[in-house]
Amino acid sequence: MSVLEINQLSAFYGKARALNDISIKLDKGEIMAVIGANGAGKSTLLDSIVGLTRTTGDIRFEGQLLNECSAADIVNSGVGYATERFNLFPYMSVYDNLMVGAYTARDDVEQNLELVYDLFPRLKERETQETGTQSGGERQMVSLGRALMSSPKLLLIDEPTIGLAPKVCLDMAAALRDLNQSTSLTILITEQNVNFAMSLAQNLHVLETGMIRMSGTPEELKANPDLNKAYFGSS
Amino acid sequence: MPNKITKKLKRFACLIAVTAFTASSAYADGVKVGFIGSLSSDAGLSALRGAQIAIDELNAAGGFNGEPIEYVKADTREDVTEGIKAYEYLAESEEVDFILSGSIDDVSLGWLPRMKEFRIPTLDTWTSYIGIIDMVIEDYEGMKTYFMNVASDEALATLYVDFGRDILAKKMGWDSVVILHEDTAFGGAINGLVSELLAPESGIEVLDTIVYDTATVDFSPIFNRAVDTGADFIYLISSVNSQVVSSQYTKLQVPKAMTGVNVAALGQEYWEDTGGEGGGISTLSPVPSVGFALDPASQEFVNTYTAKYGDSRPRFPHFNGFNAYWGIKQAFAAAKDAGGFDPDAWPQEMLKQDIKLEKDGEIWLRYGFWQPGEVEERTGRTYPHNIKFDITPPYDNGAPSMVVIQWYENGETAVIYPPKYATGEFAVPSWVK
Amino acid sequence: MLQILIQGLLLSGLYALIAVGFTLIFSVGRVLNLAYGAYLVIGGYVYFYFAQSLGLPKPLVMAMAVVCGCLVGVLKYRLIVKPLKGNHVAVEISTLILAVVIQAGIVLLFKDSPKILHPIVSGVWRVGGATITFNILTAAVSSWLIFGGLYLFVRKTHTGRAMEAVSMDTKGAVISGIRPDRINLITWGYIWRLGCNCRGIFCELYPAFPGYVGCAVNHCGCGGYRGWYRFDLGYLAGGPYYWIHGNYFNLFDRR
Amino acid sequence: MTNPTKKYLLLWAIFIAVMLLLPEFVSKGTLRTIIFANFLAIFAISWDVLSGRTGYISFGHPFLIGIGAYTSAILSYRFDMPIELSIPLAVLTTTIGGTLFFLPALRLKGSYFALVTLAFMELMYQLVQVIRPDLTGGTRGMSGIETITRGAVNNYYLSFALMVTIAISMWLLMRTRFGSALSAIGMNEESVRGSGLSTTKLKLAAFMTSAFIAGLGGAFYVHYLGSIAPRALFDINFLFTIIVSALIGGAATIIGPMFGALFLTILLEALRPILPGVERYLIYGSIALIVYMFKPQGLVVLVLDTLDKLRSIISSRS
Repeated sequence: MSVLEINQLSAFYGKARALNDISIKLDKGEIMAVIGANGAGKSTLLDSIVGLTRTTGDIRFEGQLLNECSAADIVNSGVGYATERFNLFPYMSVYDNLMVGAYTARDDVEQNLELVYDLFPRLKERETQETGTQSGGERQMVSLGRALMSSPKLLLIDEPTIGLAPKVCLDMAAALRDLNQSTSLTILITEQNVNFAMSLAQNLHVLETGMIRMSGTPEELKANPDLNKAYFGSS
Repeated sequence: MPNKITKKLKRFACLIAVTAFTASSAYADGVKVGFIGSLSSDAGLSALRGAQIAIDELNAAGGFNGEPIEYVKADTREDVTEGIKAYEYLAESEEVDFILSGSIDDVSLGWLPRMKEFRIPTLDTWTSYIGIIDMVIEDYEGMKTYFMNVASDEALATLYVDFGRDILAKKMGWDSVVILHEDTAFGGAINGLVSELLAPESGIEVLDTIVYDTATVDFSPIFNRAVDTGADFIYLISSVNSQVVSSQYTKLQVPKAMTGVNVAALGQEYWEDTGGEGGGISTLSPVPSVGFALDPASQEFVNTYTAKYGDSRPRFPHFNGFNAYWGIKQAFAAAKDAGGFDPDAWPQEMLKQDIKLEKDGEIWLRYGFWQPGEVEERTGRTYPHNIKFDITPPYDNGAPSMVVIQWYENGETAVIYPPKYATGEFAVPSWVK
Repeated sequence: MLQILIQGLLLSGLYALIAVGFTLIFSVGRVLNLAYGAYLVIGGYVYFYFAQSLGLPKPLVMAMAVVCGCLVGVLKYRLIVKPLKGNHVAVEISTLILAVVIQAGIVLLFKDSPKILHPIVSGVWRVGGATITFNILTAAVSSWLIFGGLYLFVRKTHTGRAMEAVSMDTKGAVISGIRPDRINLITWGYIWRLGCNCRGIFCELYPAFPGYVGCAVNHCGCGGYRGWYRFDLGYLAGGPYYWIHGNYFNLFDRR
Repeated sequence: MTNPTKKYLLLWAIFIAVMLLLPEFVSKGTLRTIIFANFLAIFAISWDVLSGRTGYISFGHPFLIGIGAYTSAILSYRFDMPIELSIPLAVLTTTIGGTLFFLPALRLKGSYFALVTLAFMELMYQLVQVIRPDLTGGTRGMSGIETITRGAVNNYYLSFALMVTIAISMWLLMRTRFGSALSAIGMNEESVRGSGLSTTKLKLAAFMTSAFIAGLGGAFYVHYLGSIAPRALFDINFLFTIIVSALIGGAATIIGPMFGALFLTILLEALRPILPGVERYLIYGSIALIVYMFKPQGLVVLVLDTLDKLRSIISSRS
């Protein structure tokens, strides 16, 4: 059974249509990436999955229809979300941020905390620092950590590499791969950084102006001349 | 010739029409009395009800010129603008003939320009601001429909000086005071009068004057400052939220006696409002006040009042309830002599009204008015259209302007000065050594 | 001077507690609650009516004030704040109207003269030139206790943290599985409780007086300025401010 | 001139004609009520120019009205300055003085702005009593200030002329690009800034316009009342009527505040004979609350919606 199945999803801001007829399927343990330029609708897609936009079409999580559920219910049922702008609580410490993440999974706090600190040892060192004063990379870690604190079965990550130094990008990719392998967590990421996405994901979709243009494995896409033109310059 | 006759005829017809018109507007649909004042304050309600009782009695005796007297009320909510609206409502919507006011100072000042415009006979029972009497002196023609049925605030200072000399200085042996007064026009005016007169007339020196904001809720720093001056007693002047300052005096057990002017303590409800924590103070009070022995006529009024209103506050009329009751009686007596509430004729007759209430063969209270030009000897000034008060012993020429009343710690009250009206003794609270 | 220092020190916690109530609503719901003054006033009248007029035991009345405060707060949230959700101006204006309605209601029931509330603990203590009532001491101690409890609640419980989270970043809170609605509801209920609580402790100082409906808003608002977002000692800055405000005009010679 | 503008001008003309004929048909008492409604409408329009349009809620309008009223009152009462001079001076003082005070506040956003302006009102209340009570009259205020004219009818025409002049000027002003820019700030300040306009300058201009009207209204108001006291102006109830008039009628319109002011004033007066006491304010406040909760966009929108519905019902039938 697929973890996430999206059928003919469209999303709207007022009367404007931000997503058009998207269909995606994620299997358990899979890492999938949605790549696209700014404004292609990547964030809207993830927001729609957790019920933050007005949509038509079906979104099923573990077979259950999510469309009518509130964001809190969706998170509670096992969808973790690390947003593009992190949406951290700037005047709270790293620890408190993580603890807010544990709001729906109060029984697993210790276990999840250990997982997060293992994954990002830096967070343990900076446990008491307020996140408002941290660097972009650290905040990304807190954001991921907070999403993990809710014991998710599906993790949505919006542009994990945005604003990160290349070295940190590599660490991040390693951490995510590690996470995926050790816990067989299903992950859906969005990216502009095609290389990063291809190094991580088993399947990719290319999003343009709210529609899926191409889909396939990294190898298939690399072979596609259109994509090469759009994302790797000439060649 | 025929032309001249028609002219004369026309003139005659006009005259008849005009007379008929005035007559119809003044008498045909009876006389209307308007009440202006706060319908949620004890003092406002006292005046409202006092007037109501007087009107009921007048109506029972046949009304005015055979027509029943109508009574309409307009709430000011102690808000200046609402007061103006209320006055306009009474004057132009209800077209009342006479207005009885239970408003406070700034509200009365707010509608006074309207009174001058409409020229409606108006009797104030609560506002005691001497500035309004000054306006009567300066602009008699414009202000002559105004009467003030309570002693103006200048009169009380004088009585206080006498009290200071006789009781505080002579009996208690005190010779220094610290004045605590709220930052209002009232506070400032009384303070000016009292502090000017105390030292020369009673031999009591004013060591310090502390002015506090009316919104003050924590009086401990102020009381401490007062105690630090080393004065023999505290003289308080408070008209706004006076319950607060006197209850804190009790709670803090301030080790100095406190007397002065405390407006809240003038009514019986003071005890309930302070939850019994307001004893041990004395205050100057207009008459009749709590603890004031009543003459038979006023007692009868009180009996009617308590029978009718005894189960809602104020259960016992404040001083202005009496002022309103007698004031209505006087206003109608004057109207009878003047043939109605004509703005020119009525004031002439109102000035002649003089009700002398006697107790045990002595003049006890008096409802009359100072005439224009009549000089009060002690203060050396005139008080036209103000109630005729008497501030010189033996108080046989008018009502006492004020008395001093004492709230004992057990909640009992008595008049303690002047001696003619005294029913009890001046006392300091138990925690003052 | 000694008096001013001691008094200021003792009362800071209390004033801060009042500021916290106002500020919590502002930071969690992003709404200026202009009826906050009314909460304080209602608490006072509940105390006056039940404890002083009817003579019920004071602890019972305090508990009643808390319970009925919670109820009214929740009602208000359900009937006014929630239907206008998303329109902050509308909520602010309706709290303003509500303040006026409550004020009229109080005057209708109790007339307009101030009611003096009895201290919970009576007696005074003189230190040097200063006078301290036992009641202020009690009030100071209990306000610090409540303040401490509130601090622990916000910092150490999931609900408390959620309140803070909603105030800092609503989307962040939502994607952590928090329902801002519910947190808002809890906060409004809590604030009423806090308001009435403060009022109970506060009875030493403030008489119950309808006029305070308006002015308390001013005080609370300015007092809580410092602590909009975080629950920390910043709130305490509201204390001295508040106290100075209450005494500002007396600190100078007004002659 | 476009057709809709012609239609609106016609509506204005009809409105003015009706109002001018009103004294023939209603009692003096009613006229007195409408005079207050006219002044309230002026204050509500003044509030709306700033707050209704830009979304910056001002709780400090009594402060501005107070400056206008007190300046003119003091100049004419204490210094015997003729009204013709004291009113323009008062308007000038309000515009300049108010701007100086509010300038720092305009940098604040949303509720912070509201809070600071509320503090201004409180400040003014205290200052009037403490500073130079020999001029301001302290807590008791001043009484016997020169009035412009006497009698209900004269004052009705005066207040109406003033109100309608202000209303039409504002109506014209709001139809310019300035007006639409202000409304745009109310919807999304960021995007206005993004489009290259200086929002600070726009807000400042809106504020000065607002202060100008408040000062003008305040000065005429005090010469209508003939008296002034701090409690009459710097009071939460006065603030309440101004804001609620604008909002209950319909913010960001001209007819809205006028209609709201008339509605509130007449409602309160209509309740007087039935409920003379404080119950009146309870009912009045509750009605305002319910109406506002039911239709936060205002009564004018409600009326228009109803008309639209009726029209569609009629057209569907025919």
